[in-house]
Amino acid sequence: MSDKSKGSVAPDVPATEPSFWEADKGLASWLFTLDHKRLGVMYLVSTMIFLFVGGAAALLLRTELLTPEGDIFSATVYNKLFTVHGAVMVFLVIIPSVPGALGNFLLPLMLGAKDVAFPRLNLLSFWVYTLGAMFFLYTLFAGGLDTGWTFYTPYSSTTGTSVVSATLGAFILGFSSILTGLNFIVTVHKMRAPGLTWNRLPLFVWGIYATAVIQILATPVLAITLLLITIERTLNIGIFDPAMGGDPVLFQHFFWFYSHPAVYIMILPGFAIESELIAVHSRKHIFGYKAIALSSVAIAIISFLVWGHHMFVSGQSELAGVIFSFLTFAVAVPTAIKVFSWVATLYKGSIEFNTPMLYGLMFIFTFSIGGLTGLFLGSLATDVHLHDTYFVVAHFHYVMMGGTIIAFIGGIHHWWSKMFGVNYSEKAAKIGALLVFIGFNMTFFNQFILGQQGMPRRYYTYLPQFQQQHVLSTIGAYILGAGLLWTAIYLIHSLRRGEKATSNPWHGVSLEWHTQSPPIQHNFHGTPVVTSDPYDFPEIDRTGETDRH
Amino acid sequence: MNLSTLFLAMAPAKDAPLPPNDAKGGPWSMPIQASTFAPETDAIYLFILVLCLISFVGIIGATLYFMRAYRRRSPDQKTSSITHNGKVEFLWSAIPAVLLVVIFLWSEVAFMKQVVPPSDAIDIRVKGQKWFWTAEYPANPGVQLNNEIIVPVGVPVRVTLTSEDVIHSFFIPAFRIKRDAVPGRYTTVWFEATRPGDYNLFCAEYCGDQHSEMRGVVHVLPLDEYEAALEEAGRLELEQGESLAAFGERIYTRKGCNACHSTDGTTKTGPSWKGIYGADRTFADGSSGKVDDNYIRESILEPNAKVVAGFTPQMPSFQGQLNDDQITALIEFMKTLK
Amino acid sequence: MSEATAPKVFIAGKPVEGVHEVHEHVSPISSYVKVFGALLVLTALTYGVSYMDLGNASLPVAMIVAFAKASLVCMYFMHLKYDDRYNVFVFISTILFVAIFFTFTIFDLMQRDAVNPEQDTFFRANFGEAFGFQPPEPPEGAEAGGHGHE
Amino acid sequence: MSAIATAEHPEHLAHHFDTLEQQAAAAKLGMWLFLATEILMFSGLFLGYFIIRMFYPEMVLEAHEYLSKTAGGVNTVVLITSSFTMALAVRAAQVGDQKNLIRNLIFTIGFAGVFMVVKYFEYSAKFEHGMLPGKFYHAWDHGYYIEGLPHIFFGLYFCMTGLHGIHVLVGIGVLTWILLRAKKGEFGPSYYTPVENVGLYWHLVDLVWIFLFPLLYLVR
Repeated sequence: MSDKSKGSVAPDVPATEPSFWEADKGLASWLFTLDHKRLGVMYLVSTMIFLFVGGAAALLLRTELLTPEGDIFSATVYNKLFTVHGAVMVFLVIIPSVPGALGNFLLPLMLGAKDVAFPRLNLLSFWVYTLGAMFFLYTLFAGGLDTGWTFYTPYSSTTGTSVVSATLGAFILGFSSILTGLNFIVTVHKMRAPGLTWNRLPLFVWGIYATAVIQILATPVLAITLLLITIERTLNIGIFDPAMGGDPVLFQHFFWFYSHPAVYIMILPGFAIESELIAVHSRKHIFGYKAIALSSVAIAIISFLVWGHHMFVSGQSELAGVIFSFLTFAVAVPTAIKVFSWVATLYKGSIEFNTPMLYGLMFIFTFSIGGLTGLFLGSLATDVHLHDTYFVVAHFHYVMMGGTIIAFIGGIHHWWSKMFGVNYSEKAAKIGALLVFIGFNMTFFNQFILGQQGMPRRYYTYLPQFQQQHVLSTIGAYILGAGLLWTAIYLIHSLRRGEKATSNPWHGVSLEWHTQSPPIQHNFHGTPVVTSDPYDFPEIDRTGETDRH
Repeated sequence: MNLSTLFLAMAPAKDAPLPPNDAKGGPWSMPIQASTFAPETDAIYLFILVLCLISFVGIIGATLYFMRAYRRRSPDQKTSSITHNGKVEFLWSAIPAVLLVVIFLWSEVAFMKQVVPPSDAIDIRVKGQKWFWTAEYPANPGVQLNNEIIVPVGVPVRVTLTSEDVIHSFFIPAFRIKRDAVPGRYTTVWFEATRPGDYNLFCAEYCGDQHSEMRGVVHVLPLDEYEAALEEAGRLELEQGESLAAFGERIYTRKGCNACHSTDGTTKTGPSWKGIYGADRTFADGSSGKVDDNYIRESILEPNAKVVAGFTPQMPSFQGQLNDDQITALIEFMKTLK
Repeated sequence: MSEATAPKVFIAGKPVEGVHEVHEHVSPISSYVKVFGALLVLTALTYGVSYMDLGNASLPVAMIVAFAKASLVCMYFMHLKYDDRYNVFVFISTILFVAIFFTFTIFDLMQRDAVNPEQDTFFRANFGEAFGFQPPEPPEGAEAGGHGHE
Repeated sequence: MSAIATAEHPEHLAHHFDTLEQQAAAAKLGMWLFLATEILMFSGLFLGYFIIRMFYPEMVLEAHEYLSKTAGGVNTVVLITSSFTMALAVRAAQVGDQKNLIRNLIFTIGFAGVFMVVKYFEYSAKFEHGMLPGKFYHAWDHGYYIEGLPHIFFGLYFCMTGLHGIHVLVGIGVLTWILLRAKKGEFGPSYYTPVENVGLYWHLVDLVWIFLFPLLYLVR
């Protein structure tokens, strides 16, 4: 139930005091900062750099796939490229990006706290992330890795490429994820501002909290799995490698027990941002606050029960497959509730089509396709035909790229003025949004057709009958690449020549809009007191109060 | 508008016969329905597709309508104070849940049918290996096919899969079946072909360099032609009037040597056979020797004995797969490759 | 801190008086000694039971004793008994998720030959020839598991 | 954290916390979440053990005869005693009894050392008999012929006890750091969180061994 008290849009706080940018200067002040805002910015910059590294690998792959024969690189180089694309995008971009960049920057601001619970652990998390990234770069130079980001044994335990340095890299990145998750759970529990009860938390905080729970409970199993691969390769103890008496399907259980919750680590922050974008830009209370908050936590828990749907045809027993298929449909319900609630939020709102809202609406379009195509892969009979084909590639790109990355770009635009104190140019941003939308759909919608016709994934050469879809998909990939590059250009341009932004351009109500942009080092003067729900906009017409039920 | 012609000009002409095209029904259709499972799998696929289209049109339609109807006309445009609605929220959780259970049940029943093979099925043992399939017929000993499977129409066939090295996946799109060939254990899949013809066989689980080359063809023949074709396929002997080298070339393609050894000088996973006969080679252990009959015979039977420097010991042994005169035919064929 | 006097401090809406104290339960030494003794007894018990030949009941018995010892350590040595309820919830949910991981994986491994009998797991005899790892056959004389020479 | 003690800003209170109790509660919750990740990490190895036990029951039973039960038993008693002294150390910090705090910390480190020494002898015995993990297993050169694939059991044995041993070593390192700070008199009734958190970590290391010992050494 939202509170009766009048929603108070944050008054405009003039940027009088020195912001956290000017608080202290010098490289050391950045490399050893304990300020969650600086760490958030550093995470944002590093994950975006790796987004373009992974994106470049993707463009090379798509260029190779223009023709049925392999003619630009050799098969080994192609395999190493799709492994780079997968590993960089999963471990270095999509898992750390939203919690690391926006989560770090906004969580203390939204809670009215001065910083996260353990600032030094937060800094350690960023340094562990950099160390892990170094291992990945070393793997690139040491001849690359050709096992795919999934490291399936016995291929990963017998191939000649440098698997150990990549597994150690992912092992170290796992700790960065655990430290961030641990920090956020303790911050949300122990450092909320006075008056900020669980029902008044912004849905962004709920989403980041649910993600942190998964990060804590799932990442350690990835740590032991990667450790066991390293030991399997060096000592051949024979737990996964059949040549020494192990069982490769057992590895898949270990791996997917982490990796399916990991895909929810990727999408839940996307939901978290989406709730904020839709509510603030349609000036209306989010529809079904409790339903969205609880479904975030429900998804976090059920995500641990469904990992077997990656292994329906991989030699897993048929009865286990049936159970996993049923539970997979159970996790679809809370996701559907969220999408319906966002659409219902638009009802009788006052929608302004600025760039964050465009990305929010684009998210509803692309994530709906991504989510619905999951049903084909969750149901047993169709998954037998569609597993390991381009249908799966299209499905997870629609959910990861179409879901998290598009919501993340929307979130960056939404809080750009809060982070950097400048406004980006709306006109340029709208062009970027259009390019990204057309490029994305053209790239991946064709791949559904490829998958349905039975083209397997990770193929270096393919049959001529599939070429038409591949050509369209490659053209789409270039448009998407152009759109993202264009977005990066005008955002960086706005840093230098963007005009100064007010502290609350979108007239938000949640706490982060109650301080100047960019915020001061200690976020707030004294502790802010929360009296109302974060979605109590002044435009909400309370005259018809009686019909509230 | 077929863009592929734009690029085909660049690609060199492929000499091998074009692999079968399962998706004759145009770009939007599922592959041909050539097994008893295909109609039901496609029916489930269509059922889910219709449900998804309805809900997708509903979501996007509502979003577009709300975007148009409630766009901001004036800065202080009033918005509704609805925060939640118990009834609506219950409906849009219960209805999807019921539909999902229906999808699950239908799909689960179809899957169980796919998984329990009938007892009277023909048994085929397929072994996946780094980058080619080997099919053996216990009922017809001595028949050994590479990247080819011959099955009769209308008779259930049970395929027992295993793998020699890494995980491969036995995938026939036209039959809608797929099963991983896991090293160290057996997995089974069965099907009953309903239409004679040639269909694609893919490897669907990533297995290394030639993962995309690990393709095969499934020949579905009427019952009466099946036995004869199997016999003929199994027989790999010298034909009357066929030169030893020509017979060697047939073995070169039939036994899958072409997957790793090229004849035009390009090094693939193995050294090229062009100009190999009589040449000197240095081996991985530093020693060197002339490529003569004994070296070729030894490399076929125990490939890891003398591996040419710079190549990985990945060649499987063909012990028991090639008899003596087939090996001599291969040697003759190599002699012709100058 | 810029404020002159110590402000009325709030945490999640509730004013807090003692900014300095830390209210934690301090249990008497005697309770620690009692728990220590119990742990030693249980260790001796599980050690002794292992010599009796319980057959395949020995795993459940060992697990029950281990759980008893573990819960003693958690409740008294780690103060879970007097602690904030959320820490207990974190600990219990961890055990729950470990249980989920175990049950589904072991269920899959036990059901592999339920539908197709020959799908059961088997492993080849020529192990690891790729790594030159060849266990030789035992000579006729030495019975399996003989206590070898140094 | 600057340790200047001002009237309303107690010595060990970080700037972003409001009260010492909020800071202590946050630190303990953080520690429990870290313990959750440790439990989940070890669960992977325990699951590996249960599954190898399912695949090769007779091999596991025969191979684990070669682990010396007495060494395992002694180690269990040593670890439980060190857990006991650790709990006394935390209690001493809570009541501000510096002498007992330092004495118990030294006991705990001592027992941890004994644990590692016993483990050293166990490992060296295994090395001598050639019972090494994975492809290095060559116990048959020393006349031990174990049916099945004993290299898997010894691979798992070395993984589990090795990872646990590393955690004991890290424990010794952290305990020494706490001992040095205790010698400087940093801990008292108002600030003993580091001692308590290290205590929680040490009890977890003991907890893991409580499960490891019966599974590897005792179970028939």
